[in-house]
Amino acid sequence: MEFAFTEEQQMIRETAEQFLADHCDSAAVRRAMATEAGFEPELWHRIAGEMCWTAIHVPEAYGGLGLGYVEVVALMEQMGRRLLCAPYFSSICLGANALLLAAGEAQKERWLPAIADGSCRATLAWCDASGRWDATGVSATFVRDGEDYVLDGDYRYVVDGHTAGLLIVAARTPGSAGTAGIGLFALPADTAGVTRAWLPTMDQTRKLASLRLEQVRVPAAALLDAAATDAGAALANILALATVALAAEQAGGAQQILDIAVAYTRERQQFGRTIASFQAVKHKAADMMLKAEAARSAVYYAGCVATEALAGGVADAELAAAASLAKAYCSETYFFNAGTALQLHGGVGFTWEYDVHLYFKRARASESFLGDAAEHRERIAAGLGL
Amino acid sequence: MEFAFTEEQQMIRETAEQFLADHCDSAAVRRAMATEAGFEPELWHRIAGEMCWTAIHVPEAYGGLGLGYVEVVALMEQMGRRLLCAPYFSSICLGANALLLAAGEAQKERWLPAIADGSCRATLAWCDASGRWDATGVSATFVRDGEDYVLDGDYRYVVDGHTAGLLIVAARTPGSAGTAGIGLFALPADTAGVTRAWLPTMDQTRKLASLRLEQVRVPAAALLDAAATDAGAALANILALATVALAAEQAGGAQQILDIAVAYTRERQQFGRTIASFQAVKHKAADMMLKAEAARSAVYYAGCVATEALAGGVADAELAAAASLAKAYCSETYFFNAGTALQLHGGVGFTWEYDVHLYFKRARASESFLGDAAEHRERIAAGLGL
Amino acid sequence: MRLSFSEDDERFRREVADWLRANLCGEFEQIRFRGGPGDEHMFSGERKRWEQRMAEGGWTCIGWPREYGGRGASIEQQVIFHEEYARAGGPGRVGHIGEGLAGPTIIAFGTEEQKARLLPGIRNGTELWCQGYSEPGAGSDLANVKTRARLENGRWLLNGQKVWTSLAHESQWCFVIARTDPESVAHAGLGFFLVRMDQPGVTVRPIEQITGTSEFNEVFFDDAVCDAGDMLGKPGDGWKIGMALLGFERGVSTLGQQMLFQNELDEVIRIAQANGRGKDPVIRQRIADAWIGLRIMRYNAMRMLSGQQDGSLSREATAYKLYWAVWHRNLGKLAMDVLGPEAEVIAEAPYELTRLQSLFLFTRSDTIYGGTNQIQRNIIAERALGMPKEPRPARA
Amino acid sequence: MRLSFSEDDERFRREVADWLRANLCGEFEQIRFRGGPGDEHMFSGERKRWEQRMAEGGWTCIGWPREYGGRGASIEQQVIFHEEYARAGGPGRVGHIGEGLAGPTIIAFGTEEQKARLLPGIRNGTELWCQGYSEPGAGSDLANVKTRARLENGRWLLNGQKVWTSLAHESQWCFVIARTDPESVAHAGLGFFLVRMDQPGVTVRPIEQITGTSEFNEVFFDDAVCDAGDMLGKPGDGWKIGMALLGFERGVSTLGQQMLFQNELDEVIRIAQANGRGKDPVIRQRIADAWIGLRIMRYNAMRMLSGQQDGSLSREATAYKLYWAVWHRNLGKLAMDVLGPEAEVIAEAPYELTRLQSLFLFTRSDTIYGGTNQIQRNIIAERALGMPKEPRPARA
Repeated sequence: MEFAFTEEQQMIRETAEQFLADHCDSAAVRRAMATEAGFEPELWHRIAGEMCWTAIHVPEAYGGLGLGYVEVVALMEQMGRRLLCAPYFSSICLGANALLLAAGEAQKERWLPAIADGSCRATLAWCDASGRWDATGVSATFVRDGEDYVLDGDYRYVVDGHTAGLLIVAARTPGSAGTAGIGLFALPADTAGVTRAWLPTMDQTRKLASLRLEQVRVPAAALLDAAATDAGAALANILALATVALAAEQAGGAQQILDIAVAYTRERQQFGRTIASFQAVKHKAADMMLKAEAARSAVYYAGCVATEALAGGVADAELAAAASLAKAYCSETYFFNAGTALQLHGGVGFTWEYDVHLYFKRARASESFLGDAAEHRERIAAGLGL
Repeated sequence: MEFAFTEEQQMIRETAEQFLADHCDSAAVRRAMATEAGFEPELWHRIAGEMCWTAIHVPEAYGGLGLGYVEVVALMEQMGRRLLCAPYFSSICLGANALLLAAGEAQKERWLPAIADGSCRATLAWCDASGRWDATGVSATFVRDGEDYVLDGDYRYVVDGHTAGLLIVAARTPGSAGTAGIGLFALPADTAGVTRAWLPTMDQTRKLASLRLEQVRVPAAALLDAAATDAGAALANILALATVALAAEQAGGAQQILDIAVAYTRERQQFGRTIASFQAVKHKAADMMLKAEAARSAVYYAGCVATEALAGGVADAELAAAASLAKAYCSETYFFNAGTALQLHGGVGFTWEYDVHLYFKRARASESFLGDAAEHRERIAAGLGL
Repeated sequence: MRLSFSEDDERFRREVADWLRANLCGEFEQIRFRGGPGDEHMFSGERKRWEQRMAEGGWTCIGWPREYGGRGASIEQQVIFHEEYARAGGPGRVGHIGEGLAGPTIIAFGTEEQKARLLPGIRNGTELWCQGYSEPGAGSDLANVKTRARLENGRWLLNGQKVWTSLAHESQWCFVIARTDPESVAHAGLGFFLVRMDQPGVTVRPIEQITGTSEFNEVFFDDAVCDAGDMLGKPGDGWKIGMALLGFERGVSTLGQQMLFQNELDEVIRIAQANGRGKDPVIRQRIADAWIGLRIMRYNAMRMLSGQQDGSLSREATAYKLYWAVWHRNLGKLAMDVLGPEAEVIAEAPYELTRLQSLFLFTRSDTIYGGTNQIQRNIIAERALGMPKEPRPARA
Repeated sequence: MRLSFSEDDERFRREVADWLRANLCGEFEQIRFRGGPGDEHMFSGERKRWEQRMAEGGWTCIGWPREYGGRGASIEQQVIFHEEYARAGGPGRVGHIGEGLAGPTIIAFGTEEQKARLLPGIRNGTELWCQGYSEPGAGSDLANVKTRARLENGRWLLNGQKVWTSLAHESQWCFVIARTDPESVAHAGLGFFLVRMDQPGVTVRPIEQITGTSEFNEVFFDDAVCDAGDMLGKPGDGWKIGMALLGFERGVSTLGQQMLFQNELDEVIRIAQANGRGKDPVIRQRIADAWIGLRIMRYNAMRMLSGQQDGSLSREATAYKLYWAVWHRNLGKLAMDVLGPEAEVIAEAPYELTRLQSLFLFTRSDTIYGGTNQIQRNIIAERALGMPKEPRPARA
């Protein structure tokens, strides 16, 4: 039992903390979030080329660093603290994971090196306007036509879907339902028949898009073949890994907004004293800290399970439970902390000028994305045999 | 619109407040609750004979005072404040109401005067060990046999079932289900084939019992004939009226335990000051007051609706919604307030000597009795067409 | 105790409803249900014309005494008016600060000359008012007034800054609490000034809010002029008058506000029915809870109003602000959760929010302005429960 | 970062489990799963014998250094021991105050003579300890010590009262914080005394609790004698030693405690499956929430222990008490709600509660003893977040 970061992990974490403090301040976030693409290419190049974050858990055989998911979790936590606007989550925590879990050897060799060096930005599209985050949300279809597959359907809430270069899409055989008959396809975003549109959102720091596939013809090699046309379980695992990363980001945000709120209350004077000396304020902050620390424990645990899962060492159910645990707890924690921080800021928390609202909106968006706390609790209840 | 007590109602309320303060102090409650019967006959005689509370909403034609249910609510609120141990709820809010809503003229004339003068104590038995509080909890059966009915079955959680003189029991025709095929019967508790046993409970201030009916033969006149064998709707209305009364009792308890807690915190010194001056304590008390006041609004409203319902003036659905609204809110409020009061008392709240635990246990018992908050919210959701 | 209204009152209700049906249409159709919180900056021209239409019909200031142009309406009638107004989708009133705050304060504390001069503009919907209460950095500490007023040549000159002033651009008048005695602190030495907005000494700067819109403003006073006759009361009366004014805020409009809440809740329920989330047991619990909370809010308010006939602030009234603010904030969150992932998608780029998104974000201010939840809890504990104030800190 | 234990540790785990399987049976079968919170007064004779059986097997005080009879077990091993102990249904330890509090404190602050004289009795399960910390009326204000100690003829005479002392009847020793300097206030002037319970100057009176049982006691000292050699440290060291002792409370036993929690949660889940409430969506949410909360508690504790190798109290550790106390209290409530109406029915008249009823009632004390939730939040805010203490009140 060694439930603390190793020295190397600690170094990665601290380097990330410093880099983001330097390059991802409020001004940078506000610049990026105001654009349709939602990120600044220069920063992306540094993240990928200089920091190698895009390579972190990609195996060395595919040009990656071959580290574990705990390291991804450590990075996502820091990114969450700074509201990093960059396609890291989409390309690495959705795209790379999809390839790692569902692609065949040739497909991995083809795509992963470019993802690991940041030159290719991938994402995953699966659910339609129903907003069901699991396989039941897949309504796009694929049919075999000679050497090709033909894809049709709509996707919504696709992270960075309008800017990614590589789309990994889930589709199902016509007439199939639930987790059966699912296939995952990797196709360049400029494939004929693909239209995509930015979906402007309340939280401006993560960009969503809608995709439409109309008679999109792809070669047979586009079907991720490790899971082939029975990719329902693989899709669940991919989403579980993404969920763990998202929870880590939430935990980071929950911590940062606590720090921001505490700093503000220590500075702010009212009724002749710093408001941080009021018990009502202190107790709110204490509750925030309790939750932030617990959120961190949850995501580190989930990161450990995810690392083992990527190495093939744990059952799907354990990964799913760890992801749901982390997401349920971190979703409520981040929203609670951001909402409380807004309250502790009083009137200024309600202005565009202060950063609180950026965290508040991100907390809300992240809460429902990939399933809210109630949904994940229900999954856990089912797993407990209830 | 005159949403305040009339002068007469105010007088009833104040008289009750004073009477209970005089005759229902902690020592009296502790004496009564330690007995199997759970009440002291002398006090019951005064309540019925002197105060005429048992007659309050019984029509004058049956020896009552002919007042409204708002008056019952006002009394129940005061009884809840003092944890009155007496079969008032069972005899009046279950028994009398059952007769008022389901009995024929002859049956009312036979039973109500004795209930109104307190010489007869009634109760209602309907649900079995499933603890389902509505008609679906009725599993006892009745069959017609010549001029008689024969009843069989088990009842649980029957308030004062081991001490009441008149049992009103719900049973169903064999094979029926849900709200169909329900009949209500009034039978003296000493009818052959009836066995009853005290069910000792964690909350000692309200006594429950189990009943067993084995081949209990009653004359046809025992069937409450206004609703006859289609008494499902009447049963729902009877239970709604009881629920309103229970909610009023909860609101009273929630108020009283707040008062007790505030008094304690004003007295208690810690860290060199009265703990009532700590913001953490004040804010808890403020939340308790907000809830207690809202609970009161809820039960006064429900009392008005119930008064109209007894006069035939509102739809069943409105009465049901008012009852569910009041019960859902008051259940959570009472438990919150009692739990918070216990916390504010610190160590002494955990002793048998202080009264807090009596409220705390009563709050818990009342919370689940007749359906907890979640159950009543679900009923409301269904009523909203969700 | 009775829930229903008298026959006379019901007649009055029909009169209000009929008038609204006949008038809130045509050019005013577009402003139905608009201009509420989060939407206050919209349609200000149309809403000003609407204010005058209301005045023509005799529907402004109905609770004022007849001698000042009101109807002397009973509390029941005022409640009914606000209910019907909200039910009909009457737009957010640009005149509400004049009608509900400035007017009653002038009636209570003004001279006959001030009443004669200032009340008709409010009554007729021709002069709008805004309020200069909060100051930057003061927050809930209302007595922390730094704006100063000095008397020069028979006129008051005001210097300082107010914040969170809505409708500042639209208003002809602002009432301002300012410090007349520069040596004074806290509640003492304040004056209550009625200041014309259209003058060089007054600058209005919109505050960009969390919604990207700017209902609220900062107002700067740089030697802003206030004629001696436009002070209410005497120097030193400011706190007393200001507190009385806040008292006018509570009251009859609450049931109208609740009708707006009901509209919002109904919309959430409709969405839940339409998108299937209404079958989710957890969402059902929350919707039912919201419904219960709003019904209770109604009876809270009715008790408050029934008990208020004698003018005192009852025990239950102290909790009212906290109650509705928390309820409304929860509704905003519920609206988002009922929408599910679609909650994120805005109406239009770059940042035009949907109505429910505005609700969600705007309701976060409900628990802050007009005294934060924390302040409200202090008030409840101290005033209603008689718990001691926090001990004054020892001087360091 | 890694969740699993080393192979050596797993070997140790098997050793513990094997020993428990071989010994926690026969006469001890009846005390399995007994003697926990709410049940501490039960089977005290059997549990004392069990303590000695443990000692014979070398399973008491395993975290103590070998020189004092311990095993010098690593943190991992201690965690494993507590986990296996709980998993096997090991009864509530009557020796835990000696092993976990008094012993480590004597090791840290005692003279060699004291160690040699006092530690073996703890190690061998022959001498039990209880604690004299809280005083009536002091509550969470631990420094508010009124018990006095005066030196007379080379012996300390203690006078005063302690409260919330569990196992006082069973114990041979009590450690007591008392005021040696009658002029002193708060933290100064206190001494730390080791007092024999079996003497005329000590009276134990059980406190009847909310459960009708009496795990806790009041202890009265009337010229209770404490030999000069039974003081730990010097007069004036009492606060320092007492605080250090409280520090020993946190730590390795937490994972064992969690295993007990897991047993309780499992029981709740079994009931929910059996009585059908497990199909209720709201109950499902709450059970899942409890499950999540307990899993996180485990990783909280593991982080805390992993970070504690250097002995410092980490940031996350300050929140641990609040976290588990609230979790456990919620579990008690959940247990009742899963039982539904049947939750009310007790085991036997007049007032013998079921195990889950005891849990429900007893967990209300979790958020009170050892520092209320309110005190815990102060500690978190001040120590972990660096927020200022409340200003001292000005003297009236």
